[in-house]
Amino acid sequence: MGLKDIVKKGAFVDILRGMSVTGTYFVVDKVTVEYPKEKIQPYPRFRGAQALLTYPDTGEVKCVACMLCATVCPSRCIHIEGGETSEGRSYPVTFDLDLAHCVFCGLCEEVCPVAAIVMTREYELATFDKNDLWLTKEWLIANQKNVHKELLGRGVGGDGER
Amino acid sequence: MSDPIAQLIFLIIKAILVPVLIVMMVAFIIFFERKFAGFFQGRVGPTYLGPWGSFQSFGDIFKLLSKEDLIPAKSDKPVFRLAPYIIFLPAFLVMAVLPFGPVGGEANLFGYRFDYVIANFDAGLVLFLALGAIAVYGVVLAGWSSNGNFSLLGGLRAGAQMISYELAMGFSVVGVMLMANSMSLVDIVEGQAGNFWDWYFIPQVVGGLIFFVATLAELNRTPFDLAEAEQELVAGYLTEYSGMRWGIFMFAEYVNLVVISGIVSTLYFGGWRAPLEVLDFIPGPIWLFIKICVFVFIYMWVRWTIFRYRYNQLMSMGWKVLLPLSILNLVVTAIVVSVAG
Amino acid sequence: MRGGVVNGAARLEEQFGARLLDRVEFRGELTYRVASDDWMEVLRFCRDDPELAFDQLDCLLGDHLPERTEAPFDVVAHLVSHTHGHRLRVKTALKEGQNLPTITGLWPSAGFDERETWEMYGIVFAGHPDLRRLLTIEDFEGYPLRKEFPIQGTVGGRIRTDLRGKI
Amino acid sequence: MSEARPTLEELKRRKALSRQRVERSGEVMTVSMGPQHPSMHGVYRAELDLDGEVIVAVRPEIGNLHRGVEKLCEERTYHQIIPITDRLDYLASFVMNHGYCEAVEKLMGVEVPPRGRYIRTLAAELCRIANHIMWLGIHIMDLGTQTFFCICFRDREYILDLLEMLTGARLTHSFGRIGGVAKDLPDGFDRRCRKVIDFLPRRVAEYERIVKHNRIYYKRAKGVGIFTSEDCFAWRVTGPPLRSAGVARDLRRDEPYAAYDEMDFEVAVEYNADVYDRFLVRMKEIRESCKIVRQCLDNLPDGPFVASDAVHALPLKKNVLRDSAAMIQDFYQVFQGPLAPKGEVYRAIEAPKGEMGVYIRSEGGAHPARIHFATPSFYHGQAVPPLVEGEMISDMVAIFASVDVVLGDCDR
Repeated sequence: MGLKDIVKKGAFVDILRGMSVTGTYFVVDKVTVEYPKEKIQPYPRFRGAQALLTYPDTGEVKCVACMLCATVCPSRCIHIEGGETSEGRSYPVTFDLDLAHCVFCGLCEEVCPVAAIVMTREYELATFDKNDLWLTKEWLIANQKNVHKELLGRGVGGDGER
Repeated sequence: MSDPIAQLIFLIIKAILVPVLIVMMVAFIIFFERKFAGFFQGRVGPTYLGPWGSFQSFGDIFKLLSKEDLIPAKSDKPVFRLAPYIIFLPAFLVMAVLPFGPVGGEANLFGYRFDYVIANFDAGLVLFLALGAIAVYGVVLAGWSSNGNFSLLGGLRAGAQMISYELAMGFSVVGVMLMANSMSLVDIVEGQAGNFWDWYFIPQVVGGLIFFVATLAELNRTPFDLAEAEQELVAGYLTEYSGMRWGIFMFAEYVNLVVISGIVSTLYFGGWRAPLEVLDFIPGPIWLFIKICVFVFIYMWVRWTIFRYRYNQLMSMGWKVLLPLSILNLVVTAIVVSVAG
Repeated sequence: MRGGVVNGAARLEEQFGARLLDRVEFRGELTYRVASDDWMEVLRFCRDDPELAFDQLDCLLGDHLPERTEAPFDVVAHLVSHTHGHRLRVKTALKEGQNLPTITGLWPSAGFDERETWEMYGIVFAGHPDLRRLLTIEDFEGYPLRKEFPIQGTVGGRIRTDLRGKI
Repeated sequence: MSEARPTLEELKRRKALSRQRVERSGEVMTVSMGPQHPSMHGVYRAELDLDGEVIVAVRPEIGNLHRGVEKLCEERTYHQIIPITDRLDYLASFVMNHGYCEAVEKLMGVEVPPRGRYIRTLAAELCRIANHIMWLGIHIMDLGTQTFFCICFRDREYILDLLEMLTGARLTHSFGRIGGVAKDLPDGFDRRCRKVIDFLPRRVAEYERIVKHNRIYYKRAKGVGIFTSEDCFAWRVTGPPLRSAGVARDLRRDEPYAAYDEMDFEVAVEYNADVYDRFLVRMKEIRESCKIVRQCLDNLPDGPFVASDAVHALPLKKNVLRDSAAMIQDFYQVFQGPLAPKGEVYRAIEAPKGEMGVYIRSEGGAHPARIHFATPSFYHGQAVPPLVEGEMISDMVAIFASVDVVLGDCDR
């Protein structure tokens, strides 16, 4: 322990150096985002609650009830009952998504051949009642308003590059 | 009105005014501690209650009042209830000897002499040390009576820590007594009259540093907050306390903080004296208030930066480093004072 | 020094010869199958022989092959050597209820592995210092990783698919 | 001031020295540092027999976070297992995807295109940096002050932003795919990533300014929790604790995978095998990871980022919407799943906490017949008794943090 160390130790140099760091944080501007007042915009690839896209003109759902998303879902939370319209086009009569089991992995969006189901930027999903987590087809269609902005510009619900 | 009755009235006024003032200060210091803790860590701290969150401490108090006050079945109930008050009272009593303005001067209020100290006790410093020792009982009894593993460990640790650091504190304070050759705080402040280079901090640098470190241990603040080390002992001696009873412990800790910063500024930084002669027109209590705030800020700054010592390191530092140093400082001061006359 | 096929394999074969029942090379990995009573001896040799020097047991796990009726259970050990940087897999087949000597003597890291294998498959490791349930609750009955154990589990907690949407 | 490298006997002597520092009163008190303990990372329970302040015996108890991952995986196709592997070591979930995908690709013999390997290396190193910064915040908070917790979490925020931009999620990335990665680098990622990577070494310098020469950290960490290389081999303690014991064992260099063989980085090695050196090793690793990420960005090859092998990999969404061959592959992959040959494979990678090995045995179907994750925290949790016995209770907190056990990893 040379003399230099004794002097440094005596003068609390290392402790003062640590305090200088917290001192600078004291004056530097703060990083807190006060959540309910200020919100952060998620990135375009953020995987929030799902949404069912509809054709803008006819308002029909793009989904053709091919059951791909229901089979690929690792936690089996998509339940679809298919049906046929008058002119023979198949569509989902009911499309239920059990958000209580969903792990937000995005596989359903990735495998959908017609880009009907898309992960939106909706992350405020807290509810008091577990039944609200049982998303019905209407809720999913209404959730289109939260679809990522960057996505809308590319016509058919995103071309997979997203 | 003859002199003794006036003094009695003044005494009653002071005895009510000073504690109320200290309690108000403590309420805001609790808020400032949370706010400054946030600033030190680069975040904002409480902001919802009141402007910039300033009513946060009142929110805390109401929350604690509404919380259920559990008393563990197997605990030693009378002692369990008594412990918080044993810590709470000594902190308040020390205020009696703390001078916050000129004492024994000419008649300056309604024609009677108004002393700016509640009790001009000529052994004030010894009273401070004695009351510090009583606080140890509160902590040890709290830990012992909660009858739990963690609280027992916390209580014993706190007891051993406070006792070993009181020694170092006692010796370092004697240096100041020698400089002012009196044990009364009023005379110590008199001895430091003049500008800031007359203060005792300059000659007593080693003694002052030791005293500051020892008060950190006395207050159970961060480098030595082993008693309620939440990382290891869940909450040390405070584990079983809840509701307002826990609140009294916290309140006592902060009253202690204010009072000890008052003592530090009185002993080493010239109490209510202004740093420069020319600034004397600002009244005494204001200076003392400013110095207390500066020291409270330094205590908080230390708390949010430095880690915690391990138990045996703490003890070895107390006995093997601080004690010999303070005795050495005492001997040197004694020689200098006796030679310089 | 890639983790490839062990160059000391010849050393192992020359030492044990016929007692190595099976040698498989797949995707650059070497697997030996030994009888359950040679298990301790082979592993001790792998660890102590300077040329093999397998000083770390990467993992030890159990397996259940119901279609192999005569010895439905497997215990697999993966060894790795820090000095030579090569890897080896040693397997052994066990009948129902047959136990295996513990190798916590050779590598203490096998303690948790053996407890987990016992808990999941029911393979008892003789001489294990503390053979209790590790990952499941103390009073869990049955061996969950066996193929016939239902995925929903036997003790309550059945996923009530009938109640979905109507809670 | 790196004094001569201590030999094994020297380390053992120091370890024995630190054991009888305090006299024993002999009468033991049992304390449970239980699942709800503030400094037991997650739900790890250790029953301690205390003799005063000194720990006499430790009985660890894990399994509170056991989700039966291996049983779940046997029910799912190789694509559906990827979101499950996220939840193993949730502080570096892409590294878990990456380890699993490497094992599956070795089993199926799938070749990952260069761009895919580079993006995997980049994302894995970002996860490593985030994990080490998080470790530092928790480790210093255990020693006493919360300030560090906030500072480290704020710096980790920059990395989580990058990962959210790249993979779509902050913690559970699900970004690995068989044959490569899920998506290409988004535009603007390159510039942001470089800014963060240039900014981080300055942050590490600041951490070291506070911690490295701090006398209290010296006392709390030097010579505490010594675990020699022999003990590490016996108890399968790998990663930073092993490298702090003088063994330069790093699977990224010894058994290179992804694009690590094209990266030049040194393996951080220290020789005193104590808590202090584990801190030094991890800080060096953050700097090395920043270097690797920068190299990945500099010479990122272009081309496909995922294998276009129809039998094993999911098709690109872009093609599925346009040509029917990809759509058929899409239906085939989802309903049938990728077919693996009959055989068994074991692949070990260098996770931030240690070596994670994935064993897969397949009977030729789309489901693994048996899958086993040999995760580092499982063995580090088991090695706590030899590490901590004889030390003091406040050291247990420091040592337990230095070995970096996370319960998702440990209980599977």
